[in-house]
Amino acid sequence: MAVSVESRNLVSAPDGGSREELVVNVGPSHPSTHGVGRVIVHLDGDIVVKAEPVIGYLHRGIEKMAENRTYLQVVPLTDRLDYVGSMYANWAYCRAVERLAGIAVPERAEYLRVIVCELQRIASHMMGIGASAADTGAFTFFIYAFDQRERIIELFERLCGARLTYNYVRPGGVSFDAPQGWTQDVLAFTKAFRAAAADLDRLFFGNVIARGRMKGIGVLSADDAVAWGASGPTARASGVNWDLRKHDPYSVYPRMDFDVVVGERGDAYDRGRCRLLECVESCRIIDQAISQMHPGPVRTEGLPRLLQPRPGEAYDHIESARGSLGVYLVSDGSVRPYRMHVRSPAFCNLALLPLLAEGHTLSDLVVVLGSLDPVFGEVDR
Amino acid sequence: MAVTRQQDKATVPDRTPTSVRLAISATDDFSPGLKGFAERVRSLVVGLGITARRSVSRPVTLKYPAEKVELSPRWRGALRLTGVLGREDVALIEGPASDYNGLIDDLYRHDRLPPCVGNCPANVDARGQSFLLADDRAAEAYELVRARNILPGVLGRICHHPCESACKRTYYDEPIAIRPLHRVAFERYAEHRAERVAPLPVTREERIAIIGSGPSGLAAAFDLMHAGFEVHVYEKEHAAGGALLSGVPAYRLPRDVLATEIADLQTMGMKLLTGVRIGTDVPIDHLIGEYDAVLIAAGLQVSRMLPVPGSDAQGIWGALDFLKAGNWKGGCGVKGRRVLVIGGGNVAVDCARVALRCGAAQVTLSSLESMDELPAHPWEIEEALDEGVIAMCSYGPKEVLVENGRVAGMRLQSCLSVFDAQGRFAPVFAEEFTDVPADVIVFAIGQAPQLAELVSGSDLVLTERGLLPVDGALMTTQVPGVFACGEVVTGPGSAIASVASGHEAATSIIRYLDGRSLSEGRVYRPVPVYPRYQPATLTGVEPARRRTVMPMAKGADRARDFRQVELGFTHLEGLAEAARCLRCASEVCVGCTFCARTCPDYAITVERIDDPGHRSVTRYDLDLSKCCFCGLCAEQCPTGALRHTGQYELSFYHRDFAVFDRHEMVRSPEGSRATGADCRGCGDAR
Amino acid sequence: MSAAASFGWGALYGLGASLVIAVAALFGVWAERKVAARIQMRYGPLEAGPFGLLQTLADTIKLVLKEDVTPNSADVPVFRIMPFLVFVPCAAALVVVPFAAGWTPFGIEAGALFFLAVPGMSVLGILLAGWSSRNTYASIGGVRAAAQMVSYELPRSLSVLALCLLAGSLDPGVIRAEWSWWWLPLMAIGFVVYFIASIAELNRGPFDLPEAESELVAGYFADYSGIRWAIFMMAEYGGLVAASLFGAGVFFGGGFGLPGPVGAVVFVALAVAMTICMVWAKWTFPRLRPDQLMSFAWKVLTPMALGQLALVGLVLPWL
Amino acid sequence: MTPDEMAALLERITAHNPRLHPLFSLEFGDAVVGVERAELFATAADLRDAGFDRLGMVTAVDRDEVFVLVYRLHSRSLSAAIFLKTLVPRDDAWVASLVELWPAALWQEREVFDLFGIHFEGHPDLRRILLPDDFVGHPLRKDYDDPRLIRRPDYI
Repeated sequence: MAVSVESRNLVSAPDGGSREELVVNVGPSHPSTHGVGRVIVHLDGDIVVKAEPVIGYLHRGIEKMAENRTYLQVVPLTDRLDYVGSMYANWAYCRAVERLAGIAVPERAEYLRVIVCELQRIASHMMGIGASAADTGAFTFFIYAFDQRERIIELFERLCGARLTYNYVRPGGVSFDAPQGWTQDVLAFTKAFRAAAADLDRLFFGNVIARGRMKGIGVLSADDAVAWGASGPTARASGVNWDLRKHDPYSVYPRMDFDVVVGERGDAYDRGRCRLLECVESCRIIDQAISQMHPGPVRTEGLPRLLQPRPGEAYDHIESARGSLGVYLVSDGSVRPYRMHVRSPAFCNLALLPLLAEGHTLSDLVVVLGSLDPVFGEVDR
Repeated sequence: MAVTRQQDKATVPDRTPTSVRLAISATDDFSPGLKGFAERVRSLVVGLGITARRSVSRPVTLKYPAEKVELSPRWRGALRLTGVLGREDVALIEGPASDYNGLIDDLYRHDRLPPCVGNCPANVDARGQSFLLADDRAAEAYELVRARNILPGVLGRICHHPCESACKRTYYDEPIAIRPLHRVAFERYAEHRAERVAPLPVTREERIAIIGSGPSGLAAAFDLMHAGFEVHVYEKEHAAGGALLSGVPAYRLPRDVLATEIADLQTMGMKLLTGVRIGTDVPIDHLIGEYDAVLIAAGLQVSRMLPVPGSDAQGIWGALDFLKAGNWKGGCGVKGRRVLVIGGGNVAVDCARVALRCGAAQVTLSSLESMDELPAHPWEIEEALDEGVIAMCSYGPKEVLVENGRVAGMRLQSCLSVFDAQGRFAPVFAEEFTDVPADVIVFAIGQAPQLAELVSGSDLVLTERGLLPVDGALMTTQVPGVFACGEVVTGPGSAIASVASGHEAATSIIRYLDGRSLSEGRVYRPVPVYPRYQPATLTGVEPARRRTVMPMAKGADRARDFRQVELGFTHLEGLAEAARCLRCASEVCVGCTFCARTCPDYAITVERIDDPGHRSVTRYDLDLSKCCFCGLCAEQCPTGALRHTGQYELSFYHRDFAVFDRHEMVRSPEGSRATGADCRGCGDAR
Repeated sequence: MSAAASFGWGALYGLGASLVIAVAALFGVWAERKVAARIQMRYGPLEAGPFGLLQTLADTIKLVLKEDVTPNSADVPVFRIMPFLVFVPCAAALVVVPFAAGWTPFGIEAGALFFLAVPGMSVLGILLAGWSSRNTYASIGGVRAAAQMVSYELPRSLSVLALCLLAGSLDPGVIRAEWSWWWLPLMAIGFVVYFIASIAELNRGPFDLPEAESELVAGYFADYSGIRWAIFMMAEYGGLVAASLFGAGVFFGGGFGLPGPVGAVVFVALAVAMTICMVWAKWTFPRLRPDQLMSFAWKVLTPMALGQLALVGLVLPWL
Repeated sequence: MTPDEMAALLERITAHNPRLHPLFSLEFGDAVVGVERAELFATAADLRDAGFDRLGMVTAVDRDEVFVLVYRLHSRSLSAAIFLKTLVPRDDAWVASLVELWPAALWQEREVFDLFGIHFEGHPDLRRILLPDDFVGHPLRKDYDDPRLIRRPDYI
C-alpha cells in the first residue's frame, strides 16, 4: 500500500529525449477522493499518464472480524461497509445468512426491504452525483442533492432510529415495522422527489459547463465494463444491460414494473445521469411496493438467539447503488461464520480508474473518480 | 430464502428483463452553430433561475433555538439502565382476586407482563416467586403463588406449566423450572405453616355453597373467603380434592400434599362437608334457598366410551373408574394381566402408568394420533415409555374381540392421518387391521359431566347432551345466584385452567352479592401471544447457566409402586434455579449478562454476585467510546432495564466510559449523567 | 507636489483604502455567506450580531488568534510576504473608483489604466505564494492563476477601453461624469465581458481553478493559515467589491448619472447587485477546466471585447 | 435460476469439459464445479469462450491443509452463474492468474494474495493491496495470530 513518491520523475520519452513527469499524490486526505482514497498521479504537463489508486486506508479487516462474531453480531459490521448505503450490505449479508440457515422471510419484511433499499438507492445516488458535482465545483447542486438525501435519512431515522448505520435488515426480516404514517410520508417524498429530480437534471446535467466537463471524459466501453467486472450504473452507462433486480430477480422485485436505465457512451456524464434517472425508477418501485404491501409480521417468529446454520456455503447478491454486492458465507456449523467475503462493487469499479483516467487532465481525474462513485468503506472493507 | 424466491417465480408473472430505457443519447448534446450558442446560454440562465427560485423558498434548516428540532419518534441514543438488582426490588404482582385481571391487563398494555405470568391461565406470578425464593423468602413466595393457584404444592407436581413454555429464558438457553419451584416453596412452607396459616375474618353475612372440592371449587372458595364470605364446600366423596384425588395418580401427587393444602384452606375457614351428594342427599333447591349463592364446580364424572362392537364386554373400563380404582384400591384387577389403553391424552398415559403400578403384565397404549401429534404432554409420554409402556401410535379402535363375554383383545385399524388440511378432526383409515390381545381395555378418550341428578328438582335445565348452559365469561347459569365453574364449563382441561375459572366465578359471585353488574367495568384476562422460540443452542453454555435437572426415580423401580417419580429439588438447587430467572419486563437489571454477551464491540461489562441465596449486580460498565449503537443489547435485554435513550446528540458528546457501580447507581433524582438515566423533560422515547 | 508630500498622501490613501477594503471584505464575506446560504436553502450566519453581520468579524478574530503555520520546506520570506503583495494591489484599486462624478479619491488622469494594471500585479503575489509553498498543489494553483489572470486581463482591459474611447478620458471620474443613458445599450456587450472577466480575474467561481478545492485542495494558498490566509480572503473580497464599485461607476455612470444622494444610493445598490450576481453565479455553476477556461478567454471573450471596441469605434465619429 | 435449470447447466458444462467435475450439491442454490489447479487457466479460458464473460468474484477459504480458491463466473448470454473452485495446498500456494482472461481479476487476485498469501502466477502486478507493504503475515489465514486479536469466549 505505502508507496514512496518522488515528486518529479525523469522519464525517457519515445522520441529519444526525456521529459519530466510530475507526480501528484492525490489523497488520502483530499477533498475529492470521497473518503480516504489515494491516487498517485503521474502528470506530463497537465495530462495524466498514469493514475494508480492506492487503497487500504480504511481497511478494518471486516472479513476477519466477522469470523469472530456470531451471525447476528456481523450485521452491525456490514453497516460499516458501504456507509453511504448501509441497507444494501445489511440485506446482502442477511440474504446469504437466510440462504445458509434456510430462513424464510415474511412478505411484509421483503417489501420493507425493497422500500428501504430503493430509498437508500436514491440517498446513495444523491450522495454520489452530488459529490461528483461538487468535484466539478457545483457545490450548490451538492447541497440540493443532500437535501433530498436528508429527507430519506429522516425517514430512516423514524424507521429504525439510526441515520447512517441502520442495522435494519436482520436475518429473518427487518428490525422494526414501519411506524404509523411512515408509508404516506414515503409516498409524499417520492412525489416531491420527482419534481426535485427534474430540477437537479436541469441545474447540473443540462448545464453547458457541466456537460463540457463530463462529456467524453473517462469513456468505458461495454466490453471493458464486462471484462473488468464493472457493475451497477458504472456498467450500465456503457450500455451493458445488467441489473440484478431484473436479471437475477430477488425478493419481490419480479412484481415491480420498472425500467433499467442504460447509457450509450459510457462517459462520466452518462454515469452521473444514469444515477439520477435510476432514482426516478426507484420512486416507481417504491410507489408500487407500498401499494402492494399488506400488514403482517416483519420478522420470522421464534428465530433462535444464536443462529447455527448447518455446514455449507452460500452466496447471495443484490443490486446495490454501486453494483452487484455479493456476500459469500461459509459455515462450519458453529455459531460464527467460518468465512465471510464481500464482493464489493465499489472495489471492482475503482479498479477501472487507471484505465479511465489516462490521457485526461488532472481536473478530469476527479471527475472520473467521482463518476465511479467509490465508497471507501466498501472498497477497503 | 430459496423457497420464497421460487414462490415469487411461480405466483407472479415475471416481467421480462427487456424493458430497458436508453436514457442518455446524443440528443443530450448541444446543437451546432448559433442555435447551440443560444442553448448554452439558456442552460446557464435556467441554472440561475433554479438557484434563484430556491433562494426565495423557505430554508430547510432550522433557526436554532427559535425553531425547535423535531426529533423523529424512534431514534437511538446512548444506552441507559433503569433499575439495578440489589438497589431495586422486582415488583410483585399482587392484588385482590376481583381486580387481578385489571392488574394483569394494565401490565400487559404497558409491556410489563412477564411471559410466564401472561401465559399462565391463572396468571401466577412466577417471576415474583423466583425473586422471593432466590432471596430465601420461601414463605412469602409460597403465599404469593397460593394467592393465584391456591394449591402450590399440588400444582407444583401436576401442572402442565404453560409458564415454562413461554419462559423467555428458552430463547437464551433453557427455561426456568417454575413448576418444581412451586414444590420447593411448598416444602419450605412446612416450617412456617403453623404460624402463618390462620382463620380469615368473616366480614360478610352472606354464605356461599360450593358443590365440588376440585381445583376450581377450592379456588373459588379461597377467593370468597378472602373477600370475607362464609364458604361451605360440598363433596360427594369422603375426602376433598375432586379430580385431584380420584384422577391424579399418587406417584405424581402424594395424598398428603393434597390433604395438607386442603387442611390449610379449612384452617382459613372453609367449611368442608364431605359425603354429601347434592341431588340425592340434599336437593339443590335446598341449597339455593339456604345460601345466597351456589357455585357448581362438580367437574366431569363419567368417561366416554366408544360405541364399537363388544364395548359392553367384561374387562372394559372407563378411564375415570379405572384411575379411581387404581388410586384408591391400589389395584383394579389387572395384576398379571395385559392392559390396553385406548387414547392418546394425558388421562390415557395416567391409566397406562397406573396399570403398570397395579402389576399389569403388559401395558399397551394405542392412539389414533402419531407419536408426534399425541395430545399428551411429551414429558409424560417419555416417562411412560421409560417405565415400559408400549406405545402403538396411529391405530384406531375397530372392534373389541370378545371371548365368552370377556375381553380377549382388540382389533385396531391403521390410521393414515387424523386431521385434514384445515386442522379439523377427520381421521383417514387404511384397510389394515391388527389384533392386539388384551385382558383389560381402558377407554381414555374423554370425559363428560353427569349433572342430571345434581340439578333435578331445580330450575336448572340441561341441554340435550347433558351439559349445563353456562355463560363462559361470567360463569352464570339460567338461575340467578347459581354459578358454575371448572370443567363443567370449560370441558376437559388442565388443573390450572380450572383454578382460573374458579377465580372468575368468585369474581362474579362477589359482584353479584355486592349488587353490582356482573359485566360492567369488568376486565377479562388478556390472552397474550408470546413468540415461540426455537430451543437455543446449548453448545458452550456454562453449567451454572443450565436448568437444574429434576432428579427422578429410576424407570424400572418407580413403575412398581405409587411412590413419587419426581424427587424434588434440594434447598440449594431451588435457590440456584430461582436465581436463574431473568425477571422479564421488570425494568430492573438482574445482571443476566446477555447484553454483554451479545455486544459486538465489548462495550458492556456486567459483574454480579450470583450465589444461591444472594444475587445482586455489583458493577455495570458501559464503554460508550466502543458503542456502535447497533441496539442488539437493548433488544436482548429481557427485563427492559437497558434501553436506548432519546439523547442522540448527547451520546456523542459523552462518549466516555460510563461506569455504574453500585454506589454510583444510586443517584439523586435530578441526576443528569451522559446516559440520561434520570434525565427528565427531554422527551424520552418511551 | 513634493516627493515627500506625494508619499505622505499616498500613505494616507493607502491606509484609508485598507480600512475601506477591510470593511468591504467583512461585508463581502458576510454577503457571500448569506447569499450562498439562501441559494442553498439555509439561513447562513444568524447568531453574531443582527442578521449575523458580525460573524465575519468574529471569524477574523479567530483567524488572527490562530497559529500562523509556515511549512518547513517553504521559502520562508517569500511565503510570509506574499499575502500582502496580493492584498496591496487589490486595496490600491479602490483609490481610483469614481465615487462621485468627476471625483476619485486618488485623482490621477490615467485612473482606468491604474485600475486595470495595479490589481494585475497581484498575479505575481499569487504565483510566488504558490511557488514558495513548495507544494505541488499550490504550485499548480499559482501557475494556473498566472495563466488565467494574464489571459483575462486582455478582454477586461479592452472592455474598459471602449468606455475610455466614448468618454475620451482615462480618468474614471470623467467617465462617470460623461456617462449618458444611451451608453447602456451600446456598452452591453462590453459590460458582460467586463463582468465575466472580473470574475475570472478575481479567481472566483466558475473560474476558481487556481484554488479549485476539489482538485487542488485550496490551490495557491493551500499552506496558508490564520491571518495570512485571511489576508488572501480579504484581497479576494476587496477585489470583488472594488470591481463591482468600479463597474457600477463607469458602466452605469454611478447611479445612472443621477445627481446627489439618490445617485449615491443607486450607485451603491448597483455595486451590491453586481456583487450579489457574482456570488450567485459562483454558487450556481460548476467550474471550468483550465483548457476550457483559456479557450473561453481567447475564443469568446476577447473577440467579444474587440467587437465592442469596433462598435464604439463605429459610433465614435458621430459624437 | 431454479435448481432444475442449474442442474441442467451443470450437466451441460461438465459434459463438454472433462476437466470439470460437479463438486457440491445444490442445497444452497449454487452451481459449483471443481477443477485441478494445473488446469485452472485452460478451463477458465474454455468457460469464458463458452459465454462466461464476467468474473464476478475471486476469493479463497482456508481449509487447514488447503486453500479453496473460489471464482464466481457469470454469463449474460446464458443468464447463469457458476462457482469454479480449485484446491491449493497450503505449503505450495500458487495458482495461475486469470488476469489475461478477465482484467477484473487484477485487483481481486491482489486482494487474495494480500490476505491469504496465495501467489498468482502470471499476475502483472502482484503486490499487497489492502494492507501496508510492510505488513507481516496474511491475516485471513486461520493460523494467523496477532496478540492484539481478541478471541471471543466460547460462551455467548
